[in-house]
Amino acid sequence: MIYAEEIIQQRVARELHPGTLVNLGIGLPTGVSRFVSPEWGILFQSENGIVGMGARPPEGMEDEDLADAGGGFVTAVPGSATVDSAFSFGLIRGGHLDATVLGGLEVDEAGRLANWMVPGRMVPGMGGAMDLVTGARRVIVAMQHTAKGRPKIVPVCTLPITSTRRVTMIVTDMAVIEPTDDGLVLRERAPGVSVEAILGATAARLIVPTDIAEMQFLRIAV
Amino acid sequence: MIYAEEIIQQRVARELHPGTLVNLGIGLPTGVSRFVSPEWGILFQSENGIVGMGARPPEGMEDEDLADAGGGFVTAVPGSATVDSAFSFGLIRGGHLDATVLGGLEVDEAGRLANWMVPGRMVPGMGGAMDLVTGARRVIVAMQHTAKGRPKIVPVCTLPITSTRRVTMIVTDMAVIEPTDDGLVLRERAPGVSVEAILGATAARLIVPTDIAEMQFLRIAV
Amino acid sequence: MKNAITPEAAADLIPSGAVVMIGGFMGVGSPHRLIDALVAAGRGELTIIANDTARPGFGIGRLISAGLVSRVIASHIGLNPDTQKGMLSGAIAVELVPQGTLAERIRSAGFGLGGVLTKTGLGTLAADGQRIIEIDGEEWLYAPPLAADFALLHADRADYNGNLTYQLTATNFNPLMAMAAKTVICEPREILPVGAIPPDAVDTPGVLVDHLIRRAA
Amino acid sequence: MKNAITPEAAADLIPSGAVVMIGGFMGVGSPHRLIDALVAAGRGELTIIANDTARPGFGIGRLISAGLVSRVIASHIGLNPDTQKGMLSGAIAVELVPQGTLAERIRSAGFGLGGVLTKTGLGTLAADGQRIIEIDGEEWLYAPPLAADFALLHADRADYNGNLTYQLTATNFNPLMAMAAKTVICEPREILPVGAIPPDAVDTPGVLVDHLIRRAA
Repeated sequence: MIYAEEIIQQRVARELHPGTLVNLGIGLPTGVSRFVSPEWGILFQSENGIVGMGARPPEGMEDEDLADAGGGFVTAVPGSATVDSAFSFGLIRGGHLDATVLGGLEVDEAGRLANWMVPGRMVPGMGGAMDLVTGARRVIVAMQHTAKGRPKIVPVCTLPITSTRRVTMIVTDMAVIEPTDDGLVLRERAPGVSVEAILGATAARLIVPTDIAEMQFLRIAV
Repeated sequence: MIYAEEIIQQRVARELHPGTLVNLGIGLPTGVSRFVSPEWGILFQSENGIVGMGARPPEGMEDEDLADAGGGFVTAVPGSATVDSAFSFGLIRGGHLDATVLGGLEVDEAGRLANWMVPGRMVPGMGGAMDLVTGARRVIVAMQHTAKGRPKIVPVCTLPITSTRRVTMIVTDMAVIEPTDDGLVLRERAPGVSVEAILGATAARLIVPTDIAEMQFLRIAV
Repeated sequence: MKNAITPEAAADLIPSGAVVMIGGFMGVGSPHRLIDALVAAGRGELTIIANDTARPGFGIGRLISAGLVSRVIASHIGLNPDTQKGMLSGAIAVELVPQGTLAERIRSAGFGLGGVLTKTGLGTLAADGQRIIEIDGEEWLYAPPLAADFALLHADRADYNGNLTYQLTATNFNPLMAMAAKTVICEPREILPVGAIPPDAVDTPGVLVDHLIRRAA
Repeated sequence: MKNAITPEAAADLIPSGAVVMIGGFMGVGSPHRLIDALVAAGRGELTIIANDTARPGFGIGRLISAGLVSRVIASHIGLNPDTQKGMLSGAIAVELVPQGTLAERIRSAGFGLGGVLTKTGLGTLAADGQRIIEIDGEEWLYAPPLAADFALLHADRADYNGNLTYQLTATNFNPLMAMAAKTVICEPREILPVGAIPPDAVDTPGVLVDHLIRRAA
């Protein structure tokens, strides 16, 4: 499982553009930052109000006024900036955020993401997710390919969607998939994973080009 | 003329409430601050972005980053705050400004102010005037009763109005007039000015109660 | 100049049934002493407008756990099972609003604007029963201004004019709520003499603040 | 990290016919060296979005006096007779917008919102030809977002990340315009090493800024 998460995180890291602003969702997406070199000059936004969020501080150096969107302690990198909630979402909605990386419960053939509620069971609220999916220049979904063996990439979302917008890319522990006008296109397979295995774990129709490259990773020390 | 202005300014000063935020328009209204005691704890807003504007600085102590809405140098009182233009008008439009004191070209029987343009001749733009008249809790018009002998208080504004809103009070060198549901009510006359003189200098219909008090002034050293 | 009052005196100002905005994000930047006083005062049937309801027994979660809240307008309640339970059982009416829309709705009320036009939530459950306004052939979701009777804020520093400064991510909704409530009560970490906070450092001008809470004894 | 360029190099980026926002209020908080370089470059047919056009020969007034401006969107032109003459003669198309509405229109574009709903200007000439939207029986004047190709800003301090701070009333429209233009060019008084401006002091995060102007030699 940890290996699966690392595959996803490492592959997503490659998608981030040097010198841009990126928002990583709580959970699996947060770990993407482990595979991002400081040299790339990427600034991480946390929607609760910081541009330039850093790693968790060493024990004893936490500050009660500096947390991420999950309420966990973080640090601020040199050259960071703090903003209020309206400004933070101005950055998101106004297209100033190059990419958001979010977890997903389902993605469907139209590239629509569902990640904020399971009716009658789990109603956490959308938090910043709807703004992020609507406003970021690129939306990257980072999730396990299946949940308890059930495909999460489905013909049509059965859960309430987060936005009608088509996400930019889906990165799972099995594959990289790109939603297009024609539907979901399989772009890459994880190391050692066959196209057949991907098709078997996907409920949605996948367009499969002739050559499916294996995911490549950057060599970043963790 | 200077005496006339002082009458207006002194009388307007009495209308300001201690501990509130007040915006004074450029020109005659600016001079109201001369008759306001620091002890009242009134903060002056200048819509270009300061809450707590102070007097003109002594020669040689001007700062090119600190000016009023006319571009003239000012100071900042202790406990002042600077804000951007959106915030400044949030204060105005959001009802956080207790009073605005503005000059006028005309006021009519509906209590509507015209003070931002003379078509074909003077088109300065409304600047902040429309927001101020629309948003301030109280709008006080401070102006000469006539212009070159022509009444400025008229049945219906001939010039483009600044807002459909009824202003709170009109203070001139001759009178204090209050717009009401029934029309313009004469409330006070300037020292030595008769009700007949006021009626003669006013084109609008004035409601004249039996007792018209003379304007009272506070004794503030200038 | 503003007198600094105790949290208890501030809680006494707030009646049962009040609509109360509370600053903070998962308790970071929330006025914890004020919340404690409000719990102690036992005012009920409160409507709480806030980003979230923190965790059970922490921050706004203390009001939820005490059963004093009948309605919540927030963007996220996922880390407070008590709020979720209250929502599913019907004990608490919960209106979930996308976080950026919530921020703009509060700002809109405080800035005297007529509401928010956003793409966020179009075509989702968040648009259910909401008005869609078409402008030049494009659809926008309309969200109305959101005001309150009281705003309970945290700040880092204040002066006795009521000027406030916030620190790092403890800023969040505090400056927006300072504009949007009839009565604004702030609990700063410290209160400085007037003039000690330079004008450019002030985040919320003191004219917006009605009451400051005294420092802890 | 951003390289600091000369005003001349910045002016070279701006073609004739561009839509250009310029910060400042009667020249206070305007990027004067950038304006001078733009005048020297002689780019014409510019649309200028700004609070005002300052005075003849000063700030934005220099662009007007040089005949380089064909369109102005501003709240006030009263202290620049050249702009007024241009407007009355038809040489310059002038759109006058109430100052608070102008600020919100720019913010609206930069914040990804669909426009502004305001009471300001209702029933006046400012509402001529504008859309009125009724909400719960109340009328609001709709004003569309206002974006630009370029924003030319002044700041007090910058760091090499592009983080900006403004000082006193030189703030005005600068932080709003920093959000609302495709290319943002800022002329700070000084440029500090990254890390020298604390996060709470930053008014405009550097991610919004494309180019910094080098300090004067």
